[in-house]
Amino acid sequence: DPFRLIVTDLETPLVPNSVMDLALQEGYFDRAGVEVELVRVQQTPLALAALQAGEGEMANISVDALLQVIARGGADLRAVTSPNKSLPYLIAAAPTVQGVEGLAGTRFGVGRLGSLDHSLSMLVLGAAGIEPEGLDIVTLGQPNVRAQALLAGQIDATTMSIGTLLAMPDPDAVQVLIDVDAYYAAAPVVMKVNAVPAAVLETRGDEVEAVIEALVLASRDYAADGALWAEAMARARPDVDRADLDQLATTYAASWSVNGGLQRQELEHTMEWLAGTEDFADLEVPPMSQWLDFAPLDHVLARIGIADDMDMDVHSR
Amino acid sequence: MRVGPSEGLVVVVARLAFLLVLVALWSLAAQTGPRGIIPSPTATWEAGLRMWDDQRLQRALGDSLLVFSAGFGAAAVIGIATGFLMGSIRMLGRTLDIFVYALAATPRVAFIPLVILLLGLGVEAKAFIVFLGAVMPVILNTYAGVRQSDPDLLEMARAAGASRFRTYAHVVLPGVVPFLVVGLRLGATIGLINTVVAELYTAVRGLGGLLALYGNTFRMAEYFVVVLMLALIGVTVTEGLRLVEQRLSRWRETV
Amino acid sequence: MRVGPSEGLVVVVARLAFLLVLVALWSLAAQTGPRGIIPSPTATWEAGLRMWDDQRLQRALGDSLLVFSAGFGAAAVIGIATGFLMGSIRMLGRTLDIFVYALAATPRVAFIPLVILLLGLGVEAKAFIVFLGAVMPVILNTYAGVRQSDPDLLEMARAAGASRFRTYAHVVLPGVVPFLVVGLRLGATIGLINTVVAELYTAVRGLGGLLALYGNTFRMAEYFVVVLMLALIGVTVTEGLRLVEQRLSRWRETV
Amino acid sequence: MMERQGFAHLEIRNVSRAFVRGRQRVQALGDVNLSVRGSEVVVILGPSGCGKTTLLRLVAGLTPPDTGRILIGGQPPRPGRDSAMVFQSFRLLPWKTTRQNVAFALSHLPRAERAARADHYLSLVGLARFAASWPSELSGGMRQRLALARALAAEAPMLLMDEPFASLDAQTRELMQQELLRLLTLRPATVLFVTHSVDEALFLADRVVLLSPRPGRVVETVDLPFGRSRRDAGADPRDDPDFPLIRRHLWERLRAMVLDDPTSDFFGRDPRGGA
Amino acid sequence: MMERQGFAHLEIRNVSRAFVRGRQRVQALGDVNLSVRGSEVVVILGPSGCGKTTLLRLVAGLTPPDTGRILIGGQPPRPGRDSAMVFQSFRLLPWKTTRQNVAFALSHLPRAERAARADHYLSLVGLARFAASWPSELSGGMRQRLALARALAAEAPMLLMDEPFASLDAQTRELMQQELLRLLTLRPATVLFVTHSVDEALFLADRVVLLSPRPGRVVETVDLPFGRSRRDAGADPRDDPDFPLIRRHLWERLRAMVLDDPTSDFFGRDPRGGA
Ligand SMILES: Nc1ncnc2c1ncn2[C@@H]1O[C@H](COP(=O)(O)OP(=O)(O)OP(=O)(O)O)[C@@H](O)[C@H]1O
Ligand SMILES: Nc1ncnc2c1ncn2[C@@H]1O[C@H](COP(=O)(O)OP(=O)(O)OP(=O)(O)O)[C@@H](O)[C@H]1O
Ligand SMILES: [Mg+2]
Ligand SMILES: [Mg+2]
Repeated sequence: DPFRLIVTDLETPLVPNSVMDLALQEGYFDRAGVEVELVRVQQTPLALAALQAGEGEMANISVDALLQVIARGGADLRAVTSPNKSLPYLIAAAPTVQGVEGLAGTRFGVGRLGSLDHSLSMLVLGAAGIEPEGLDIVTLGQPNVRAQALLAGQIDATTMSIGTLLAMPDPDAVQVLIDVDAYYAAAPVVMKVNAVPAAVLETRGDEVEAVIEALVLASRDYAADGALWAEAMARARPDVDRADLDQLATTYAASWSVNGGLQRQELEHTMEWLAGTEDFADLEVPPMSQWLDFAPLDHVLARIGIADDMDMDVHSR
Repeated sequence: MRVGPSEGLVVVVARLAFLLVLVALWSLAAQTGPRGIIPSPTATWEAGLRMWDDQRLQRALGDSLLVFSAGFGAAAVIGIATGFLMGSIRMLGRTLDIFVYALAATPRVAFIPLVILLLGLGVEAKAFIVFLGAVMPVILNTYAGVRQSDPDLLEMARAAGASRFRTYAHVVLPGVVPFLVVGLRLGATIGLINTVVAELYTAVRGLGGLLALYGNTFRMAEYFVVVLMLALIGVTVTEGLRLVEQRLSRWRETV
Repeated sequence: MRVGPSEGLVVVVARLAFLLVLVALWSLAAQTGPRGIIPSPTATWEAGLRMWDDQRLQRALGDSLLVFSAGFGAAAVIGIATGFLMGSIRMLGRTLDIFVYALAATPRVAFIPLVILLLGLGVEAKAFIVFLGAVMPVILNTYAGVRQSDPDLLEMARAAGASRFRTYAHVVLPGVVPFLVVGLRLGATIGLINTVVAELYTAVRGLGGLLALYGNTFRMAEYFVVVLMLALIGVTVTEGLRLVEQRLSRWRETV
Repeated sequence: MMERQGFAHLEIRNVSRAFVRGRQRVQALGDVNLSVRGSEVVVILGPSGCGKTTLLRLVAGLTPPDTGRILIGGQPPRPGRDSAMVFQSFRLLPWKTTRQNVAFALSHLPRAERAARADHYLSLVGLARFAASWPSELSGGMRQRLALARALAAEAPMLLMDEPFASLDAQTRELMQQELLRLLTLRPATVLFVTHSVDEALFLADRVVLLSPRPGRVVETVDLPFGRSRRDAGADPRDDPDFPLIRRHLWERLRAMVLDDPTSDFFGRDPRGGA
Repeated sequence: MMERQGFAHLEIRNVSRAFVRGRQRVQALGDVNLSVRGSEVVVILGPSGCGKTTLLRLVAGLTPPDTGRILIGGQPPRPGRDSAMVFQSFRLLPWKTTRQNVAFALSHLPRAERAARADHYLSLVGLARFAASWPSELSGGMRQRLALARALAAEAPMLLMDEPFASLDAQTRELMQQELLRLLTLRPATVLFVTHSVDEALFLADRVVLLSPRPGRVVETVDLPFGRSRRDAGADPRDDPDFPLIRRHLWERLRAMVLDDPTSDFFGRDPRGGA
């Protein structure tokens, strides 16, 4: 049986998470000796349901959802790697908004109260000196609906990923108030990990390691040569301007998970921060041992060695 | 065929028995299914009490019922009128029906950008989305009902000098009632589903908002409470329509 | 009332005229609306050609049609059978109908975790979601139709020694046809919408997948192509059913 | 024969009507001519399927003729204003009670008067006790009397009656015939009356019209010397010496139409025995 | 009177039947007793609404009696097997052609035979040319003949006929009466025949049963000395010396029921003139 990897992107995304699609397209999985099939679903909850139903062996899901399920005793899952720790978010606003300060008291779109994007936005805005209490929070569900509402003038600002911004038909119709770097600096948390059911770790551990190996090797290649990524992306996404891809490649130069993306300190910080959010108000954040397993990544790194330019700290645990 | 006086009672008992079977099956599924997907009936009941106590359920219910009743009410009025027009002006019906079917087959989410643009994110937008879904079965069932009115009775009405309005009200409408009621019932159920969709895709609120919240945070007991709430509203509305239909169908021989 | 021989032609012309009006309105909306929400008709046409040329549309269409026809086919067969049973065994109908309405009012998304658990992410799961949506109007319209069969004709059939099956096939069914066809048409439109839902909420594929993809990346021209595709399937199926109905209704006086 | 001012005078000129469905074409009426004076009672006799109902529908203005013209007081017929019709198949509204069915034809009256007028005509036809019943609770004859009450209650200038007494027992039928004649003396109206009974025709008519089958044509009109308006109230036409002669004549003509007309349904049958 | 082995003997014992809807209760039949020998023709006469249709439905087994028993050959009636019925309101299937409507009652025959049998009976009632028409294309009388053909085609051991000739013109009616008698000599059957015509009753019956209205009760049975099975084929019962006496007797009884019975719809009416 092929090893089914569940992803929540509908096509190769314009972020480092693309490494999963590209590893398949460019033959990294084959070379690592594992037959991988990508299963595409819309959102993390569906990916989780699919994992639990045995419809996939590994899924790229958001950390807060993973911790929620485990905290509620809903599943026995372990994070084993993170090809793209943190999505490149930014805060975009209507052209009428006068700078970051101008955000005070405006209508701000979020997914739902207590969602990850809501918590992050408040963190980032707080760091920029905007009182979250003063904002008119509008809950809007899907990211694309938030963007459409922004375009239609129904909200004044929202958090969106750089992929969404680039996809917008008229990116100039909105202004970027807080860019990707500033956003990450204000909210340095791990958002996405690849998780596997504990049972799969036991029965198909070799394949899990082979998948991790392929992802790490691909990440290292793209970290070494951004043009390589841009070329592979041009094949996967002929609809995107090559110039945009080249520019993204430089943006992401330091964002690759060349050592598997699991850094204890970052993860602990993420857990700490999550514990303070609304969603975990009445819930214990589970200890790391219950949701994370470093062993497969360690085996891989032992085999292929550690890269030492970025994504370092982990192995020093 | 005559009907025993206790038939109503028998129906109630049979329904309760079936309900018990369903709850038992649910209980079994909760026990045997994987963790975290199906909550047990008792867990759901407790979650319901919790949500009732902290007023959450009531507030969400209020929001959703407002959206639903505005959208469904409009759908009933406009749907019946449109169905009657299409059914009685033959050319109009033949010309429009294909477009109504095309519209009915188009996923509501496809209109959401447009709706946001035109109506914003508030109650109007949501009610409109509910309306769009609920109006289809009302129009189409009314239309079909009007088209199959008894031509002999229509001719009799003409011969009796009945006005157009009188003919509709006294000859066509009573014959359409069974169609119409099914259309309204289907419209109500679709309207409820669209209430949830609307609440998810425009400003998130109400029962749809709770569904998103509990679904994304894996609180399945609370999630089930919301689902059951929706089913309950559906049952209430459709049973209400049944009473209306029963009143309008006293003339029928009980078969 | 007699009908001119060219009536069919008039209808076609009227429909085309109405279509033109719609396209003109669409064109206007595209010009006046903000960019990126409504694509122009020409942009949509070009996007359609592009998608056709690189086979994307055909593949998605193939996937979706498979899911749709499996789910809708099952809904037609099982819905008609269930509606007949409920309509003819009075106690069964009275007991079950409330649950059918409850089920119909429950958003399909609520069942998706369960469906994934039981049927996975593949075609079976998708077809089942389509089935769940499409079966409701079929059941409920059939049920209503059977319940309002002419009791005089039923008695005649008994007096003529017709078997139960013969009575259903020759007395009840023809009277139910108008109800049934509306049920099937509504079922087809709901089934199409649920095809999209299913393709979004299980493994993403087909037209639903394209819809999500283009929606998320604001490729509105492509998005509209998919929406129109869905409308077109809806029209094809419902017009096909109209032909069936017409054939079965030759006995009616043209009103 | 009193021609009264203001009563509906009916002219049927060269009227024909065919029914076409698919490839089949039935010529129901072919070139019918008939002129009925105001407040005259004309009874139409003719074999089954010869176009009597079709003729009444044309006169009521419910369906247009293929050729020819129909004029009531010089104008084309206006459905529901010039005439009231008793349909052969009753055509009751199943969702209305007996009383409501009669009141349905009385929309021109103030609401308060409708029930009173309905009740009056219901008791006339013997349905007073069933005013609140649904049609499905009535026997065949009761339904027919209800249809009769509905048409009479409209008090229209012209009555079109399509075998209005066919489902009544002989005694009730006679009662109804007498009621009809009584009503006509109180409130004269032009009547076109279809029946299958020669005796009924002779009792009710001023004039009898014989219709031949497919295409329906007027083959003969017989002015009755003992016609309704020529005899004293209560006088029995059977006492007239011409009665048996005319009766036999009509009978023979009809018999010939049924058995000897090649377009009839029973052409060439040779029944043993006869009338 | 020939009691033949194997023909349906009918026993109606103390049968009563009421209809209840809401608070209204109509006692249609009260304590009816009647015994009909196999292959006897019994004609039921009675005023409109007296329960004749209800009685036929009970005998057909279509509805159960409130009290009492109905036995055909010693067994309770089995709908569709012991009898065939001509309904007063025809009850044709509008979505079936004339031929298909007749064939509908012939499900016990092999498929190939059905059309042939249907066509035979259609031509008997004069509808051969309309075999492919829909009921909505037929005239009232043609519909009634279709209903008649359907019942005859079943060739059942018992025929229940509810005013089967009411919509037919006098000549066609006579033809049909003769056809019925001819069929009964070829293939005897027990017949319960409802009519409103005393003459028809005297022509067809072995025995006439008089029913009184609400509650319907058998008030008299008259054995006809010139009954169908006692006279020679083709003989006219009107030639019998008893004919006018019996006719007048029946007429008077019926008249009394319509006018003098307090439960009748026309109690106390005083019509001028009479039969
Ligand atoms: N709607 C119709 N469609 C087709 N044919 C029709 C229609 N109405 C009447 N006909 C045909 O026209 C002819 C005359 O019909 P009509 O009902 O006028 O007869 P009628 O004289 O009233 O007969 P009856 O005494 O049996 O009621 C019949 O042959 C009938 O088949
Ligand atoms: N389904 C019913 N519901 C209520 N009352 C009924 C029903 N059927 C018949 N009746 C009543 O029973 C009585 C007898 O009806 P039935 O039809 O047997 O009369 P009938 O002798 O056939 O009369 P007709 O000669 O007018 O056809 C009537 O008073 C009628 O109102
Ligand atoms: Mg007629
Ligand atoms: Mg009767």
